[in-house]
Amino acid sequence: MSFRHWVILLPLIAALISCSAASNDKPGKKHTITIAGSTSVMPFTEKLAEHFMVDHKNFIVDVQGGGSTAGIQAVINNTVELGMSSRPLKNEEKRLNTITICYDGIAVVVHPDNPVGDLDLDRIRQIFSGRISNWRELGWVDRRIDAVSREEGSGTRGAFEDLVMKGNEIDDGTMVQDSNGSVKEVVATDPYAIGYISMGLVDKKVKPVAIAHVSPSIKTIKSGRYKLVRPFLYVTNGELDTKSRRFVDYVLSKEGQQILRNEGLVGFYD
Amino acid sequence: MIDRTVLKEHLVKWVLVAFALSSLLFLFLIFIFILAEGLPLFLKVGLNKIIFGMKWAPTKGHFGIFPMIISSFLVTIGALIIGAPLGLSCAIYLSEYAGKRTRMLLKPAIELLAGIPSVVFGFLGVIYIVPLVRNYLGGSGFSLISTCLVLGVMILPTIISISFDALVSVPRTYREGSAAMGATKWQTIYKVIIPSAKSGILASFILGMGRAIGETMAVIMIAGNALKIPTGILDPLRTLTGNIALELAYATGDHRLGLFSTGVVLMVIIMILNYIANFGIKRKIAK
Amino acid sequence: MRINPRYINRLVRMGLNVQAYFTVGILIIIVAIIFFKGFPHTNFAFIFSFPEDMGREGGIFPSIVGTIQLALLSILLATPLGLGTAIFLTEYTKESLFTKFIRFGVESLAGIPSILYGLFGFIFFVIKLKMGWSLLAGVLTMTIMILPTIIRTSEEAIRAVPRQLRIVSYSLSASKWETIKKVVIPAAIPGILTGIMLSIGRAVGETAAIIFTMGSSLRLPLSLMDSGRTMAVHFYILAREGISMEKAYGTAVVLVLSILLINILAYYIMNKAIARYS
Amino acid sequence: MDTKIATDRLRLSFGETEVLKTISIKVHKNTITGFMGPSGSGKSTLISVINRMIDFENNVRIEGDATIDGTSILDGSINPIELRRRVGTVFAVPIPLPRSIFENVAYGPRLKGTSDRTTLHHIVEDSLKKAFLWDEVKDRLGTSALKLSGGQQQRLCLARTLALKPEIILLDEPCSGLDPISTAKIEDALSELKSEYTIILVSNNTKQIARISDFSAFFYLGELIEYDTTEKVFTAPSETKTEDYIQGKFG
Repeated sequence: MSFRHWVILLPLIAALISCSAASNDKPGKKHTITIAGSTSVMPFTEKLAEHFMVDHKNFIVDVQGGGSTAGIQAVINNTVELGMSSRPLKNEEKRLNTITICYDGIAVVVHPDNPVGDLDLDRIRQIFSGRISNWRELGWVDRRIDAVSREEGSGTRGAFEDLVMKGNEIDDGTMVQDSNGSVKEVVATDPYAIGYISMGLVDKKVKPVAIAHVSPSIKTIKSGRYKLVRPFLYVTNGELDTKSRRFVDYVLSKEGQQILRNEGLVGFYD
Repeated sequence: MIDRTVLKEHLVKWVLVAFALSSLLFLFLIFIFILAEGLPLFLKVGLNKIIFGMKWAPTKGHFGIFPMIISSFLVTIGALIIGAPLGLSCAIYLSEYAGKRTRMLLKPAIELLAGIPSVVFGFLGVIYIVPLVRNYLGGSGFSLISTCLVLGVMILPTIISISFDALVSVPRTYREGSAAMGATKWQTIYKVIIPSAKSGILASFILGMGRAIGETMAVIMIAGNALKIPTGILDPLRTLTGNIALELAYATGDHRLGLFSTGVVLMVIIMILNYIANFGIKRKIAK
Repeated sequence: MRINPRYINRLVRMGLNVQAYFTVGILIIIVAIIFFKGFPHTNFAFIFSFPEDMGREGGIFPSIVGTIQLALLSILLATPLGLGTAIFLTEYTKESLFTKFIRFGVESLAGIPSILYGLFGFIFFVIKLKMGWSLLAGVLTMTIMILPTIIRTSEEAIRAVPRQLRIVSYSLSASKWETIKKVVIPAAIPGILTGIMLSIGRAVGETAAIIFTMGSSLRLPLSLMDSGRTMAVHFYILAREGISMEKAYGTAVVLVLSILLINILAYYIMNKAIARYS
Repeated sequence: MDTKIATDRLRLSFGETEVLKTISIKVHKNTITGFMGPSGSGKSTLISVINRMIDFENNVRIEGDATIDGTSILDGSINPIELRRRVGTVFAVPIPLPRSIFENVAYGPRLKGTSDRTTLHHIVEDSLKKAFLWDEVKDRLGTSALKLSGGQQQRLCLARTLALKPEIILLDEPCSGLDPISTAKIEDALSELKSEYTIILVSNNTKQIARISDFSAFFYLGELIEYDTTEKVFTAPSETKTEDYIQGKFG
């Protein structure tokens, strides 16, 4: 065989090997559960899946992002078994089943160096609608406020609009990022930024702001004093099939809920 | 025996026809699909309200993308302001001043720059350019100026390699003729070489613009993606490409159609630029 | 006041020098930053182990495999299609309005931003054809994306083959296809290969079109219907979500190194081709 | 003598321009026939009808007929590929294919389906010997044909044509770019070959035609002016144009 033939054949062989690896996997024995949707719910579902697969060796849980809407869409199309949503279903989606797995607080976050530590909902509303645009108005330096929001259609944004904006529009000059992680990253690097993210993602890189003297925490959410809370949902088309039921049962079990609690979320039973 | 070769020829021809048709089908599918998904909204909402509309809130029925069109052009022109002089001087240096060995070393090095994935540029922009702008110029750093700086670097390889080709293809006799009349090297370049390579240089700028206007991931990392038309170089902004990439995953119904309309506008702009660069200008060179 | 033109000449020369080296300096700085920051985190284990905790720990093995799968499969699809189209356009059609139309289409599509391919691929393959985020949807999208490049480079390479070679082959009783197979394609192969290498580079470096079609699952894609991440997507997510800067730099090193390698290979092939015909 | 190739009132035009004006000629078997005439006389076009390479030109209109062994070669049922196995061609400029010497010569036989290595080797050796090239290249059959000198390349092209085992060999000014020594070698080869083949030699070089051809035809502006034995044409031409051409008054 000449060199030319090899040039053509080698990639072919390599590709075949890499693809046929699947068939060596005894597909009959493995159950694959595909989950897609909200990028807010995704990291926690991934954690759950990692733990789940340790105990359930014959299961593969495939977790993908895409956003609440795309996840719900995928459930309707039956391309995934479970959808993840960080917003309540819209009217036309109501025929789907929902399973609340936990509750998540939305934390308003600023840079750790920012001395502003307490705002009320009104102030936050004014910041995001552009009526307050300088940190001096909040008792800090004379510097423009770099507000960061999520993109149109995001579940977190939807919840934030419902819970905080209450009919006021988010200003067009507000920066927009397309995931919790990137909002956090902007706030973590820009000392003059303010944004809102899922409470479970808050760590030492950003500082959560107390809202009317109530800091976001599992305790304040449980007691009902912290108001920026939304449910995390799994969505299915009709009844759960047996393999997905195994996973959902695990998520709602003591062990699963403890994992979510460790991540800073509020359990379904709390 | 004869019949077999004739048969084989026909078979091959039809296989090739099938290949050509399916790849053309593939290619036109994307054109037609984007148009088919994007145009209905223009009819429903109105061309004016989309192209000249100031408000983008697709879940509430506003589909104005005027600010993004303006922002796309702003970053593109900004990138050109940074990239064009640098790129052109680099091309002039390479074609007129550099020795053969320098050229052999620099040309591929610059072409390698074109191969570095745009996300890497975006990432370095976020890590180095954005804080620099924030600390020394003010604002959040996610801004027009940061975006232009990064895009300006990203379009350098395009500008350099295409204008280099244009400069090199200027006939030697022009240079010799000019030198024979006592012109210095710079006078020759300025008065003879650049004018005769003008079309190629212009094409390189336009193709560079095409690359800048089409860039997506690097831009959403750096631009801040605010919906307003920026009023200063430190304001954040959202481009047409950024709009699609940010909202695609979440969009349904009219919102999704709105993104396709954004895509249609983007496609039209790019095609006009390509047409100018490839057909308008190349034809001039041919003359 | 008139300044001596010789003086201007020297000044310009200096200015151009500075700008040229400044430009090259940018390249060196970019590569240097990535390598300095990334090399300490790049080692054998990093390349061959699986990511843990969303990529905060562990390696990038699945994304390397995903990248290779995506690039190879889309090249395998796009090369015959693109080469076949190029052969058809150059050898089987006469220059007409139809071919001009096709060429304009191919030319325009070559310049279309990748996000539009992502938009198309996501709605068409992922949603309308119900493929979901999958290697298949990614490969198909990438195939369409690199097709114009392959068609254009192959067409140019085939056109550059001297007409006399074809005539000689015909005179020796070769049929059209035999001539194409035995004379035209072998003579054009360096140009065709360069196009293929460029396309591989594009597939490896692409993010916008891939993230919406192949998805971003961290698992090793084992079948065409599995979702997966390429290195570029993995890097994008690590960097943008601030998951781990060390791992992001490490991924960038592997990514940039592979792109450099592909480019150097393409350059080498091209030079060989030039040497062969001059 | 047997007629190998014949044309009957053959007319050919490219678009509006008539290149061949009613040509009728009979070429005899196992002879060398020289076609001469100034450029634009139509001699090269005529041979491109015989090997059907004319198929690759655009806007061609042909009337009349051309036959080999009495069978029409312009008929639609004729397979031009099959025909070109019977009619070999050597062009003015030597154009080796960009592959080895061996593979250049083996190109035709391989196309016919011969793939056995020893058979191929025999054909290659035989053809190269007939073209007077074997001794010069026998030790480097694997090297690129592009490395040969111009004269060697032209003999390689001749060998490549011989390897097809044709009945007819058409040579279109094969020595126009060659030095006298290479020319002599090719002429020697041709003289040896005529016992097996029917050869048409197109040339502007009247001395060469006189040296090696048995019959000579003189073309001028698409017309066949004179056709007879070489001896007759060169010693007692019946047309003044022929005489002027042979004496170098134009051309």
